[in-house]
Amino acid sequence: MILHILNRSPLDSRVYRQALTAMGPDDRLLLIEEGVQGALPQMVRHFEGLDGRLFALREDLIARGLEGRCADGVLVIDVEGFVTLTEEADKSVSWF
Amino acid sequence: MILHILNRSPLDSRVYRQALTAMGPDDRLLLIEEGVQGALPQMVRHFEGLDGRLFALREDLIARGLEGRCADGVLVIDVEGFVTLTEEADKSVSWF
Amino acid sequence: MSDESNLPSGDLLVVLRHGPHGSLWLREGLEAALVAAALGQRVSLLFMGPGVAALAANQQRGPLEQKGTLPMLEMLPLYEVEQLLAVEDDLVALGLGAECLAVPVERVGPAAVAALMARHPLVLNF
Amino acid sequence: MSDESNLPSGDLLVVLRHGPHGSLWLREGLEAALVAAALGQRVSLLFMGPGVAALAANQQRGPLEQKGTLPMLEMLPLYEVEQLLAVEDDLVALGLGAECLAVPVERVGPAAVAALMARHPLVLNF
Amino acid sequence: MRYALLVQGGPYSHQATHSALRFAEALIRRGHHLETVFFYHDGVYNAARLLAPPQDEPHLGDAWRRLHDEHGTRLQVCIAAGLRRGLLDEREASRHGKAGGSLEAPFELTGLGQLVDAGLSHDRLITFAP
Amino acid sequence: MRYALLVQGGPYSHQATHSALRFAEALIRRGHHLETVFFYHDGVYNAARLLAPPQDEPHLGDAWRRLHDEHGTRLQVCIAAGLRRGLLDEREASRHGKAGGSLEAPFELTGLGQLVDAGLSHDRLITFAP
Repeated sequence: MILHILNRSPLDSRVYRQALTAMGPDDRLLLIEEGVQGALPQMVRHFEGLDGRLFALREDLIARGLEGRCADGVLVIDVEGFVTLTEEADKSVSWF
Repeated sequence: MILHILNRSPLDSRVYRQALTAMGPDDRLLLIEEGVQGALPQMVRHFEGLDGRLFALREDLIARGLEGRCADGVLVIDVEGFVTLTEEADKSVSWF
Repeated sequence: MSDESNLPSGDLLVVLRHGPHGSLWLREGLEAALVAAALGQRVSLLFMGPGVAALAANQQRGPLEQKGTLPMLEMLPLYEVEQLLAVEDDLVALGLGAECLAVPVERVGPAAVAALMARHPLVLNF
Repeated sequence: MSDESNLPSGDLLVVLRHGPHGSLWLREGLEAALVAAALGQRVSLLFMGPGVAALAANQQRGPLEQKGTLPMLEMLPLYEVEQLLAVEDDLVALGLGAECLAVPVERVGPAAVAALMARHPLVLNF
Repeated sequence: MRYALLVQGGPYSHQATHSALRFAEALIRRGHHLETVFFYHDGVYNAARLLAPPQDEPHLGDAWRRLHDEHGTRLQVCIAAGLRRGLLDEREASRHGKAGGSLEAPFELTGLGQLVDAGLSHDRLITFAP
Repeated sequence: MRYALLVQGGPYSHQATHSALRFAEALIRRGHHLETVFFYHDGVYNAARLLAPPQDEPHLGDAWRRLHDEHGTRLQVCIAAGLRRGLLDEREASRHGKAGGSLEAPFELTGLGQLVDAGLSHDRLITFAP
């Protein structure tokens, strides 16, 4: 299982499509930095089919005033949870 | 008349949509750097409606091996032509 | 939403297209706007794309406790930068209704963007 | 196009997602691949997105006469980097048929990308 | 016409600097004046004293200095953007208790006001960004 | 576990550095070892000797140095990426006929082989990019 990390907003970047192409059926996707915009209800359609495998970093949501506004089904984790995700994955791949 | 300058490929960036939104009916769009990928026949549909106002920089096409492969209707200019476009426009706006 | 005839004109339009914390684009764009205003220029600010996120209420400190850009937004009126505009479609895309905004902003349709570009002799894109 | 069972495995997958001349991403990614190969690692290269443009024939010198990345591609076989793959959809998007390519490359479907990620213990994205 | 360029990309990392220099040469060939180049955002890295590109790459710092020497182009580096990225002249370095600067003449540290001024007083301002 | 970080973004310009430092602190809190941070692409600018951010901003260079001092983390800067961006230690600077360096210990100039080695020999490599 691979942890994919995405730091771009789907509003101005198509890189999220590269990440989705690269994901295997058990892989996980973590949204960080500008990428957390993708966790909002209006944007999450870009990540269809990732139920239970789509994460967003709490600290980056808080800094942007977006905490508590994520779509249902997005798993919000803090930076300790980010470390845990890297422990559980065989490796990580960053998309930027 | 404003000269808009775009240096991103539509393959991985949505910034071209910002540029299109910002263009008035007489404004021109010049594709440079990675942006020249947008001048290819397979990509030019992103720039519909810019007939006679869509330019691509010859030197950047040549460097990438893409000269002679632009879609019909894209006006290919060299860097002197780029200067001329800035002379003719009231101002320029860069999109990146 | 304002129609085009109500749009501001001015000396300088600063376009902010990047959100807070992710990069310096937003901060450095705001610094340019504040300096221009301090020099007596009439400055309009347009938030578009991910940049509309700069307007969100409840922004907090960054990953290493940086203070972010919200304090700069709150200083804008002191510098007489009062023309804050944001692209409606992008606000909607991020779910930013009026109740979610930290500062008052004029919501404009896409057609207003080109009109704003035309009404300012200098446009700086960040 | 190869089916998944023919895909290479190796020590390192270098993913090149940026075109030539526009930035250093492509060059610095290729440098990493060459160094790893020189150290005896088995390296696979995957071109995707705008990065497939790196494969175009007839590339010339850059805006200030820089030599570009094509000479580096041509050096790959000397370092025994022989696994060059590119995403078919992105080649098609840039109109890069086999006759337009500077070096031979294995065209792979989107499903192969995930398989390649899984088959290499280390993946570096550029 | 009187031109100003705004360079926002670091040298080599992105084509912005190459494109700006190529455009600078072309506008001068066409008889215009390149009065000011303003370095902002990562563009300030262009002023680094120790740039040491490989021999087969153009030396971008020297290319800017040549524009200054031959055409009197002012090379203005935003001081705020420079400080936070480690670009200080001798005077700023010693003000921060450090020996030696990382930026030398003809590059000059200056305020953002100069960018606004160039944008409004020159005939054209063209931006090259990463 | 033994972790390596690959930092590809310049300080301040992008959140990459802030994110990497935050992640570094968290992994150490969880009992892991951060053995290596490798700076590549614009990440090499993190090693600039003269970074002088405003007082209310974190000093990112000092934050890296603290990781080295307290946890023995190696701070490796790609020499090729550094040279073309003006980041040289004293020795490289004098080899290029310049006085003084722009990079100091505990940052060390090293080859790309160290990145490959860290990627393959450590348990985890996490990339933070602009």
